[in-house]
Amino acid sequence: MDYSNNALLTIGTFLPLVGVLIMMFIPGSDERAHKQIAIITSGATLAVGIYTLIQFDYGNSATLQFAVNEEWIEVIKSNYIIGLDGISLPLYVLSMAVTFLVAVYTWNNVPDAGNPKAFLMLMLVLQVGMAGSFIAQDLILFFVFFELVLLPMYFMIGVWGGEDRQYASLKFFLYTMFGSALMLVAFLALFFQTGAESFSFEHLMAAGALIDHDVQVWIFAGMFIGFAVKVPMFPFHTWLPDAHTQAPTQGSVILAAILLKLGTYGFVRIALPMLPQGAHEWAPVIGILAVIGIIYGALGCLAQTDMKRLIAFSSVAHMGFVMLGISTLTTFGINAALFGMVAHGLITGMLFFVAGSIKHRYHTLEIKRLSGLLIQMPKMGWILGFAAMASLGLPGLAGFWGEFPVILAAYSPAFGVNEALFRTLMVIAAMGTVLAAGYLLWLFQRTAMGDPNPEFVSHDEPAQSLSAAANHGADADHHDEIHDVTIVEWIAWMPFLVAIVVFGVYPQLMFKVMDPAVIQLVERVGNGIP
Amino acid sequence: MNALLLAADVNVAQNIGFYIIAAIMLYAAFSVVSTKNVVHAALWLVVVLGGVAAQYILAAAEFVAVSQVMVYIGAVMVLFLFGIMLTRASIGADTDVNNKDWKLGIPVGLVFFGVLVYTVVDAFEGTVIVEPSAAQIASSTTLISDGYLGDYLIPLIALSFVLLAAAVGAIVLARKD
Amino acid sequence: MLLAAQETAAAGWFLENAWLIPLIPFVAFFVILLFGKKMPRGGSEVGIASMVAALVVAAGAAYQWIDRVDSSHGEEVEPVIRQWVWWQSGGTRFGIGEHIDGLAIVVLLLVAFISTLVQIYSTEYVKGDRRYTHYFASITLFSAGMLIMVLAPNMVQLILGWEIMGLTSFLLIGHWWEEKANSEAALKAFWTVRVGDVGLLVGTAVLLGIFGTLDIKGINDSAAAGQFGSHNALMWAAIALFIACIGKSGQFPLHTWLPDAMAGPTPVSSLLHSSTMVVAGVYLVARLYPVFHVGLEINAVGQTFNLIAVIGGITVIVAAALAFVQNDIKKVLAYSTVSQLGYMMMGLGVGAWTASVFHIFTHAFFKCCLFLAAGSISYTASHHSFDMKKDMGGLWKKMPITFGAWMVSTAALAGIPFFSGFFSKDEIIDSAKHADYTIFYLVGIVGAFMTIAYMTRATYLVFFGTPRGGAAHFMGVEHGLEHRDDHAHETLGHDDHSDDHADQSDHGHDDHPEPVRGRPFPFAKYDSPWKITAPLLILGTLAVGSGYLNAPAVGVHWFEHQTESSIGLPLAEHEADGDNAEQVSSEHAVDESVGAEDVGAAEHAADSAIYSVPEPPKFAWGAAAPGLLLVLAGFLVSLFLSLAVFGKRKNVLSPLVGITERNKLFGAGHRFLVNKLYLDHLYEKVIVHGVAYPVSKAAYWFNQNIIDGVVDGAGRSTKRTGEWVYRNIDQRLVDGAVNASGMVANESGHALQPVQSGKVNHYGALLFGAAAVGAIVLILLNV
Amino acid sequence: MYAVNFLLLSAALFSIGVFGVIARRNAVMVLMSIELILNSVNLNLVAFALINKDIDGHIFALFVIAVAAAEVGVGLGMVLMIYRNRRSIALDELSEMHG
Repeated sequence: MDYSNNALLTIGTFLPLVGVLIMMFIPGSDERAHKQIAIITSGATLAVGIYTLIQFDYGNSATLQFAVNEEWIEVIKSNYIIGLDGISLPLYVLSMAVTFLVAVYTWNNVPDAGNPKAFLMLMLVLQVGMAGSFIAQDLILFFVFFELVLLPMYFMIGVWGGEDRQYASLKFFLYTMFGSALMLVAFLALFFQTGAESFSFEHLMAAGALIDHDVQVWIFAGMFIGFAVKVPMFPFHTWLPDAHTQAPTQGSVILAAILLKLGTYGFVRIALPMLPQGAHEWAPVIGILAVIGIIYGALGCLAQTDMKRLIAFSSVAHMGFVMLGISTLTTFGINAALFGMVAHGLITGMLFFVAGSIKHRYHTLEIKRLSGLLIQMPKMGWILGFAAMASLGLPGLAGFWGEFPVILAAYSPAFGVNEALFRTLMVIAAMGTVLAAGYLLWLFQRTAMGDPNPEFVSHDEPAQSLSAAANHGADADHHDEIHDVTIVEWIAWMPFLVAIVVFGVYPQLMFKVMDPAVIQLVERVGNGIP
Repeated sequence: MNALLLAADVNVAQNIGFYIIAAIMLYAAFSVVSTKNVVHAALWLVVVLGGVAAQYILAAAEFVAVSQVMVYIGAVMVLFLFGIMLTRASIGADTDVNNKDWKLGIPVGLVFFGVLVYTVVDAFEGTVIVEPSAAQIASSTTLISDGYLGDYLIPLIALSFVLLAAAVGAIVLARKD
Repeated sequence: MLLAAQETAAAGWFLENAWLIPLIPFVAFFVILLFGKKMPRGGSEVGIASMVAALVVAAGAAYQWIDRVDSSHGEEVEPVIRQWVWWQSGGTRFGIGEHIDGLAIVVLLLVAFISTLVQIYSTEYVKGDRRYTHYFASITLFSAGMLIMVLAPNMVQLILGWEIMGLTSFLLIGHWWEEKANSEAALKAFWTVRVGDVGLLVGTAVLLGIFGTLDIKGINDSAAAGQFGSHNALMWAAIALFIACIGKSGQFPLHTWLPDAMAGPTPVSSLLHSSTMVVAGVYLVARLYPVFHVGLEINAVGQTFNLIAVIGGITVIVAAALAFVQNDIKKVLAYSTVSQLGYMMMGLGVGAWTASVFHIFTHAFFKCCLFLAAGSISYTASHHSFDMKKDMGGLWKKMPITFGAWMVSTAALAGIPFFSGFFSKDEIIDSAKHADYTIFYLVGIVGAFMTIAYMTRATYLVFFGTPRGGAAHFMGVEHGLEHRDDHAHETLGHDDHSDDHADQSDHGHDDHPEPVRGRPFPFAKYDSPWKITAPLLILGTLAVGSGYLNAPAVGVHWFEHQTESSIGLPLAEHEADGDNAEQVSSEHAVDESVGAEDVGAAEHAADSAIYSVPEPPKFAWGAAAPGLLLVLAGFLVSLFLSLAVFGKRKNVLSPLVGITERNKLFGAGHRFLVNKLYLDHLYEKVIVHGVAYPVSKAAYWFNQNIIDGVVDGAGRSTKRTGEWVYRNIDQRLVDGAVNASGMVANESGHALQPVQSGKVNHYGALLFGAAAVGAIVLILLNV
Repeated sequence: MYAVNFLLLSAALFSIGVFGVIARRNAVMVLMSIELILNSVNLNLVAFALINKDIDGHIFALFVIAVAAAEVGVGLGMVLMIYRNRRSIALDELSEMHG
């Protein structure tokens, strides 16, 4: 492989630490300065990311670019190998964009616990971990970044979360730690089984396929649990609703947009190509669990009374589609899974933003108590409707491209995986889209349509009035918090909205980048299966 | 003395020496954990430590043996005695020197011993130690110093920091403010 | 980047650039959404302009297509296909672009034209609406979606357009979402259609699996040539896709959403839920006809029924029966739409491709016209009410344009000769008989009987008899008898009374301030404003005229000639036995209107091809006679029924006057008039209360409680299942397991608390004990 | 000479030390027991050095001696402080770590 030892990725990944260092020396009382620094740092990181986008050689997206290979921990034969290809590029840049936009959103939406200094510092550290995970090409390096993500998120939930934050954060932490432990064991087993020569992906992909079939299956099992907890797949998903519900808005957005993708990315990048036979054996299991997740998540959504929890459950369903795509082992499925990861990040991130802003205004997310958002906050209401539509997989918006090709792929899974099973799964998954429409539109109907709840209508205006209740400036009670989308929110959300439309209308933008890399990956898996 | 002991034909003597010393050590060790008098316990400990030093010599590790004598018997024991003095332990026998449920230690110790014996016998049964030559023994000190200033230099420095920290810490703890 | 080198040379600018047709309204949608509110006319001008532009391009394309067909001299006419890369996977690229042929041209023109008219109509109808701009944005987006679907060169683009239509249907049905009933109707429509869409997704996946491509042309060609792996797979693909059509086109048993969808504004009903969107399912079947034809073995020897025909036939009868008991004028029309869609499906199911597509075409005009007329009535005469029994009656005198358009369209719908519906519907019925689908022939003529029956009833209730409720008010004002100062006055007078709208609030969606109304045409000064009546005039004209594009009765086969290349299968004489074949072949010899070369070519193609559809039967009055007689019978029965049932109630004289007039007009015998009370008694007590009433009531009950109940129940039980699963499985079992482990840890923590004594010795004991145990375990493991 | 000799002796010393740690009440005596354990370890290290003909065992033994010295220093310092504060060095009276 050609290691150009280009510093671009290293800069892009570690730049947020510069901001963290600067913030460390500024007293916490100067909140404005902290917000500014966080925005500037994450903005600069994003700029580097965009520069990376420009410099990326799209004709050659199957090979690693900007690759670096430096000695790191020689004792355990782990090197600092990083690189970017078509699979990781979208996620890498997405993580930067999301962090930047979340930082912008924080400008006047600091969670209740206060202390933006610590909050933003954690967020920047989180960004390092996320970006690093997507560029790492060495198992140990990957693991370090993967785990680096855990702590900031733990604190974000545990300190700035809702009433039940302690429980939620601990559950999140322990659950993921449990997964990581098994994952690490699997990594080490892989390392030793391949002759303990190197942790680099390249080596392991070449050597991993030669491991004995049964051993592959066992190692895959370890990785499966590790990644599946992160995804999260049914039945390892129970940490997610709690974590999402309790997390501050920013935490939820990052969690949904990027963190969950680490698990699926791990499957695509590590588990599949390194253990082709293991993947082959496990594919039906993954497929079944994924489809159970789709239906189950949807049913869970239907039962929710809390908006944020509903969105969290919908993540289970959507990630089910992603995993179903991966389990087909086809280019269609994996492409769609990768697309679905980005799309789900954008859409669910957007939904969490909206939920956060609603909570900020109404101090509740009880679906029963919310009503008539379209009257009180027409723009917010329509954004919710838009995101709901995108989430249920309407063609022309990004979500569709994460679901539809999966269904196409499931009709004919690759490498002799049980066809009858996957066709059944395909039909059930397609039914999942109906349920998705069900819970999302039902949510929209109950919260956005109808007349506003009298509880939240100003006294000077009769509750049954249908004229737009936008003018609340006059009265000084708590209802004047109910205003439509603010400037800061627009700035933070607009890129999400635009991206959802742009990727939905012209998906080739992303498919073109991913496809060659995915083809190579599937070939590699195919070669490893006798 | 070394040369005498290391001669092949005095292996028996060496064995006899080992067993005698070992017996003394074990008796002393039991006394350490069973006597009711703190000062006596400390003194029995000196016997054990001395025995260990002797065993070192039998095992062809004189440098370690010398260090053992200097550090343990010379320094540590003095510390212990000072400690006993400063905490005003009675010089005579104490009534309740053991815990209420000290008997717990017996099964634990026995189980431990059993496990260790099994493991050791399982692993090393029949292994005969080839006695090192005189030259090897002579050069062992050199090798130790090479090791310290070569491969183990960084741990050595780290250890010196530990010692320094311990010294400072002990002073801080023991100061009367 | 062009997907592949496609043959587009010399097809003409409009055909090559037909992709502009959907793009223009699509762009207009964003313009309206972003800037509409700031425009002087709230964005409606952009919508109308975009539709006119699309119409111009579509018309150009149609012109060039006709040219293309005419210059082909009987050879196979290739569709014009252009695709640009849209997405790719596994190296395979999928396109977005255009696939334009006769079928696409027909529907394109239809959609662009009707959308234009409806948008013009809407500028008056929803004037002053709080979400005027949203309304026009949505309806423009709808047109874009439909056009995208119609032009689709591959399944993915088709799905794109299909779902955009679903979205806009949701938005427009729920346009007045402040009322729960409206938003629920919108949700119901979306969900029901979405249930069908499962079939669309699955069917598409199966098609990709079978053919390895999603291009419609590729699929059709391979299916027609028999190049598919197993027939079974193709059958499943066809069934799955047809489920989508059932949902979208309101076929039995998923039709229940369509009547509920009438909660939307009337122009929306007329555009989406009668003339264009709901035919998308029929269009899909027509578009992929080889798949359905081969997959479901339509026209196979000895086949007496198939899925499409059965579903279509049931829909025809059930919906027509339901239309009979509606009091809401829009619901009558909605069930009528469902019934007519059933005709189209049934036609496709018996191999009458041309007739069905032609029925899409004619039905769009007259049904849209009927809805717009209903809107006109509610807008002007009945205080925004759609209740025929409470707020209408006797309106024919005051609303000549609306009345005329309604009557013409009703005649077309009923299939009265020389109106457009006759040519299309009769051909469907005729084809069913011709292709030996006797059951469906009977269904067809019984459906025709019912159609005219319910339409006569509705017409009577709306335009004749005594004015009631809102209509009485409206009529009364004309005579100068009462209430000069209220809303009805304002409806007529042109002076401003915009300050008093208090009386409107009881009608739900029109709580917003009523705008100043536009002016009506001078020759019908009490009728609706011209923006409403002008579309009615145009559509009414087309309800008569459009039929003559393909009127076998008068020897016109022009439409068939233009579209036959879109079938995807060659035409062939159906190998019927007995009299039928003889009759047909003799007609063949007589009728020279189809060129001898065409017949030869078709027969030649039929010899070489594996699959083929039967050529449309030759028209004969004799064959049409039973149907026509039933239509007449239906009219008479229903007329007297209506007179008897509805006319009697108001007073003794008016029904008598009314009956004599009608009977003179249509030259019916006086005997019925004399025996009016007998008939009244007979029909009302025996037929209505004894048979028709219970049956249709039962059907309606079945519909509302069983089918709809199943739909609602499915929703409710799904939700309950969700709750149950969440409560019991998620929270108890899965989460419970997690929490249990926590609890075990906690409990054992309590149990072990004494161990945690804080005494160093205990810790030591534990430490070493545990180490020892651990060592033992290790030893045991290694032994 | 058998390797087992040294190892068994060291095992015995270790177990005695363990017993002492558990049984003793006086903090100083617990420290002494710990010294016993450490010495048994050292004896093991030296024996292994002899068996394997490798000088590293000696080096580690010396490390352990050094660390043990430090440990005793700090440990006794702590005992002194505890004594000053509580006038007792009986371990079972110290239960601030009570869970």
